[in-house]
Amino acid sequence: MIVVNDVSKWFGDVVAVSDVSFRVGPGVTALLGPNGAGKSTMLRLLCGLTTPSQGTVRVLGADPHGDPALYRRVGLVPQQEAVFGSLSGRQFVRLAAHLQGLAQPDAAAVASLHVVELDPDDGRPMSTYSKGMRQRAKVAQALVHDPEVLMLDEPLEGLDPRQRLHLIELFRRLGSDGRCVVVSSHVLDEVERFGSRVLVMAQGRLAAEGDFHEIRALMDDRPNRLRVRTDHPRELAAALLGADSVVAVRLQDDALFVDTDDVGSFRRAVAPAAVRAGARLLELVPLDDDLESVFRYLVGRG
Amino acid sequence: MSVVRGTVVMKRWGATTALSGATFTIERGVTGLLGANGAGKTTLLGLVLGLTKPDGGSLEVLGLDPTTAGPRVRERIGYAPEHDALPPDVKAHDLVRHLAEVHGLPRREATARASDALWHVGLGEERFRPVGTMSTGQRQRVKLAAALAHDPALLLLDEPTNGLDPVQRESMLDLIRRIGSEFGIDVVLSSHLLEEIERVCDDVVILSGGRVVAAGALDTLRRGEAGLVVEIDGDVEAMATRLRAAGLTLTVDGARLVIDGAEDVAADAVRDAAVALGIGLRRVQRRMATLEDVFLAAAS
Amino acid sequence: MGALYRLFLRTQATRGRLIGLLLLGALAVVLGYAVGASPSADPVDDGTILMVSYGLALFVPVATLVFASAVLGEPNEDGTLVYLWLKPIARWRIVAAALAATLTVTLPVVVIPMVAAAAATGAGAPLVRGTLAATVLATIAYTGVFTWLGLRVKRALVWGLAYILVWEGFVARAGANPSRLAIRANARSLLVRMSGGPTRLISVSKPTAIAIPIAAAVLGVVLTIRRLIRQDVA
Amino acid sequence: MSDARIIDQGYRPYEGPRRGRAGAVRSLAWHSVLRALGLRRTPWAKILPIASVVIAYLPAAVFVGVAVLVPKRVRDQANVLPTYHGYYGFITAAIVLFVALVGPEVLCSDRRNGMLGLYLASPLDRGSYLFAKVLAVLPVLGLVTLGPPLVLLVGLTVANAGPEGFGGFLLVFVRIGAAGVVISAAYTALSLAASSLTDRRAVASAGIILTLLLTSVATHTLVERAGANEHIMLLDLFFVPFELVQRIYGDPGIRPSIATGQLAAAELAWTVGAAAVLWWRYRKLTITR
Repeated sequence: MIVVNDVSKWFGDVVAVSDVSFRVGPGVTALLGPNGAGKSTMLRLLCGLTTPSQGTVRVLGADPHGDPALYRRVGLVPQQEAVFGSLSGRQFVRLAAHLQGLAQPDAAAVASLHVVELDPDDGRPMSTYSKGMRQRAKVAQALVHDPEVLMLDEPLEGLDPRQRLHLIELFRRLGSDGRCVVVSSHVLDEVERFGSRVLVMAQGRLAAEGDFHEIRALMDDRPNRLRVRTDHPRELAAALLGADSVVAVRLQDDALFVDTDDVGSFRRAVAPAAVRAGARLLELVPLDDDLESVFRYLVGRG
Repeated sequence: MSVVRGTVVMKRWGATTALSGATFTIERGVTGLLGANGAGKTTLLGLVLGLTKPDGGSLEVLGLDPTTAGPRVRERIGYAPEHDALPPDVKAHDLVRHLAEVHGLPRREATARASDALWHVGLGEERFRPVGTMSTGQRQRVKLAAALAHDPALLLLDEPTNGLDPVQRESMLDLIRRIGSEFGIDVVLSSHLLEEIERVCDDVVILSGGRVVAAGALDTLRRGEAGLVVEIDGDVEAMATRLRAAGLTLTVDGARLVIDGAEDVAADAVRDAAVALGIGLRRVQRRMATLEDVFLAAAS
Repeated sequence: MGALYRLFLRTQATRGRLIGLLLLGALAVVLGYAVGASPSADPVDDGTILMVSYGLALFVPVATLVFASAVLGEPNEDGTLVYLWLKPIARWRIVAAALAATLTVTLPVVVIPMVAAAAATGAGAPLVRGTLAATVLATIAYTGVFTWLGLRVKRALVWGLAYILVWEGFVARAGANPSRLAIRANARSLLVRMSGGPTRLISVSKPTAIAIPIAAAVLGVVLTIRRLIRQDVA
Repeated sequence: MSDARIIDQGYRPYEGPRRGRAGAVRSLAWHSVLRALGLRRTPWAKILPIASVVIAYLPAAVFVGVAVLVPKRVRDQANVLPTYHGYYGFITAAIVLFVALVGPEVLCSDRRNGMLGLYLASPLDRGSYLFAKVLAVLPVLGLVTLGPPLVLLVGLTVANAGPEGFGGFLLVFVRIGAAGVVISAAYTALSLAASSLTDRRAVASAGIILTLLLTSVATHTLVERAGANEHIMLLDLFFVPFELVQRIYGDPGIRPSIATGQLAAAELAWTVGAAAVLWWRYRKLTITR
């Protein structure tokens, strides 16, 4: 649904995006990267809010910058907080519905406001809204015309835990029923709940693409680290070193930290080793196969 | 002696009731302040700072009553607000020194402590650059340094990781943990990111509808019934039937097995069953409720 | 495009702008009354000079600048333009709605005090008719130009004021040919021809005085549409 | 025993004395003075304040120079030296520019860049915050209202062209003081009140200049051209303070028909009214939303 070929973008002599290519299909894809990695620029390129200096961007087969008709099928939750302060939430969403050419703009607006749990009859202007309410109004205006492609730039900012859960569930559902949802967010444990497909950018380049578990598996230069608690730490440590998948074991405040370069065989080896050592396996916890670790290895310093 | 003590605190803004009888204490160390939007968190912070007066009940902060000894209380509090707006053309070091002076430090001491505070939050020579030229991450650190420079007894942080990317977020959370432990400054962290609160806070206060619905040490709050959560690399059903045969009661939740009863008995059974079936073990962990479960249960 | 028109009306007619410009308008009427009530002043000549100096040279361009530079300039700068731009509507429709709303707000705020001031001078119908025609024409021309300026540059108010005071101030007085380039000179010539005021103020023929402002307006609109199509949006 | 040691670079608590709210007011006032004068800020922010100061002091310096170089005999015939109250004509432009710059600089930017929230979370509260800001604006305005006449007075006295005897000197000195207070009070209140109405410095500055210009042009035209009652001039913020200054120096001023008492009343009304607007706006500002 989205095709990006060798796209570069520079502002003056600053390179925001350099030579990036990827495709995005239906479902939820997370666009990740440190601040200044070019994420926002990439999202704006996908929406046609700016043009690539080089390369091509196609959304649903059309050029997002030159073809306003495409916007009938695209929804965006922008990063900036500014909204039309003098309008109420309902007027703001109804305006969007109207400009999208919907038959019943007000009915669509009311429906969209219910989805984000905003009261359509609350006539107060948005200048009096809290950050969380303004954010939900922005989401409502992006959903009101039932778009096929949805771009979300930090959509959960300012929302409380319950609201975050509600919207995560909503975006996941939108992704699962065939829409293409691109989410940019810094809160990785929430991104994991959207799905596992990620695009990681760093210094304007694409650092990795795909299911982050598989990306982690590709990192064979980074042994998997697990924490093990047991009633006989030294014995279990010795037994584990016997297993050839184990590269290192460290004993620290009554827990074992085990590094393995073949996590699959280690999983099968740990129970037998425990039996041999007569040790009880109280806790076995992988420490670095979550998205946060994958991100840090790809982008962080060490 | 608790840092902050509130008894049946009431506060109304015109027609809406922001706090309807909140009773709580904030103990030493790092305390998480949680609540839905509009549950009264911001109002509570304002009351602790003595910016507004409660309509009922009483509040004691650092042993003083903020309604009468506002300035003396605020002198000992460092407050880092949620927005990261700062004067763009002022150098970070000048800004932090100025705020230290405004909190009562003499000029010479304020200059030295400003420099220390900026170094502690991890800003090197860029602390002499105008704040406007700094990244979101650096600006959040400047705000934290400004709240630390005058050696507060209590640090109020409102969503300190807002706008930070994962790597910056990680180092900010480490810094907050160090402030609560090494620096010996008590911290109240108001945030919506429960996973961060779990990583940094010793205890939490959960507000809902203007009242405290749950409070206490995180570990006690999260302690669910005894049991083990196990994820395996193979046939879940086979494992389940074998464990039931060994006399354990358990439920299967997708790829997870949730085993009730004593952890040590369950652990041994799981180990032996894995060896017997030649199945790999992905994860074995004590069953604990997440802060999210606690929050959703309390705030509903 | 009613929705867009109504939106722009709402974002334009802000309290601060209306109060400020109504004060400027009130001053015009006060000055007009002063000319009328003063025994020594010649209503037609002094009235015309007042309408041309304070009116066309200051009040009309500044009032139009305040509204026109903000209609698209403000959404472009504060980041709300994306909610209009990322919609399946032709760009010229956005500009059309913006111009219509700007004129709906600016014309009354400018024309009513100017005509009232002209009447207060006691110079009679010719000055009133001349003021009405020149003011409407100038407002339309300035609206076109300043709407484009608001989109094109940051801090359009400062650039707009510079244009009014420096460019038009200099060019408008630099003799017949160059003065054609200043909207003010054309509007002034039209007003003076209709009011019968001092002929030294006339620098262009009547058809030119009408054609140039309209051309300026059209050029402004075209540039605005082109700009809206090609520019980056926050 | 080696004398090597590692000094703990850890966090050092502060045990020393704290200066409380009074100290906070002093440091905020001093900080605001520096910002208003553009010190420790980008050169661009320094140009206007320094230009204003130059405009205000240059004439004084020139006159002192004339007094020193030109012999007394020639001076008296040409009557080139200004009267002390005449000198205020020279510094009007500088005063207006300062009034339009200082208020917005010390008030608007704090609200726009979030500093007000930080100040109110310090020992300061709204009252002491505004008090500190007034404390900052008065001396800055004094720089262009008190300074230039004092330079003139001292310069001329040194060039023995000053007032006769110590009594005369003291009289002029007191009058300069009184005049400075009269001008600074009204314009400080106006400047701060206007700056409390909007967060944007440029809009506040334009508002102040517009108000001064509008009231003076309107009242001036009505009185001159339309023969309206002279007391309308009491609405003119340009006229009232400077006319009062003339009266302080015993000069009947340009509108003798308006009694000095009425002038003083108008000055007081403007100052108190503006202060009321300022306090009303800051009292109802919501900071921690």
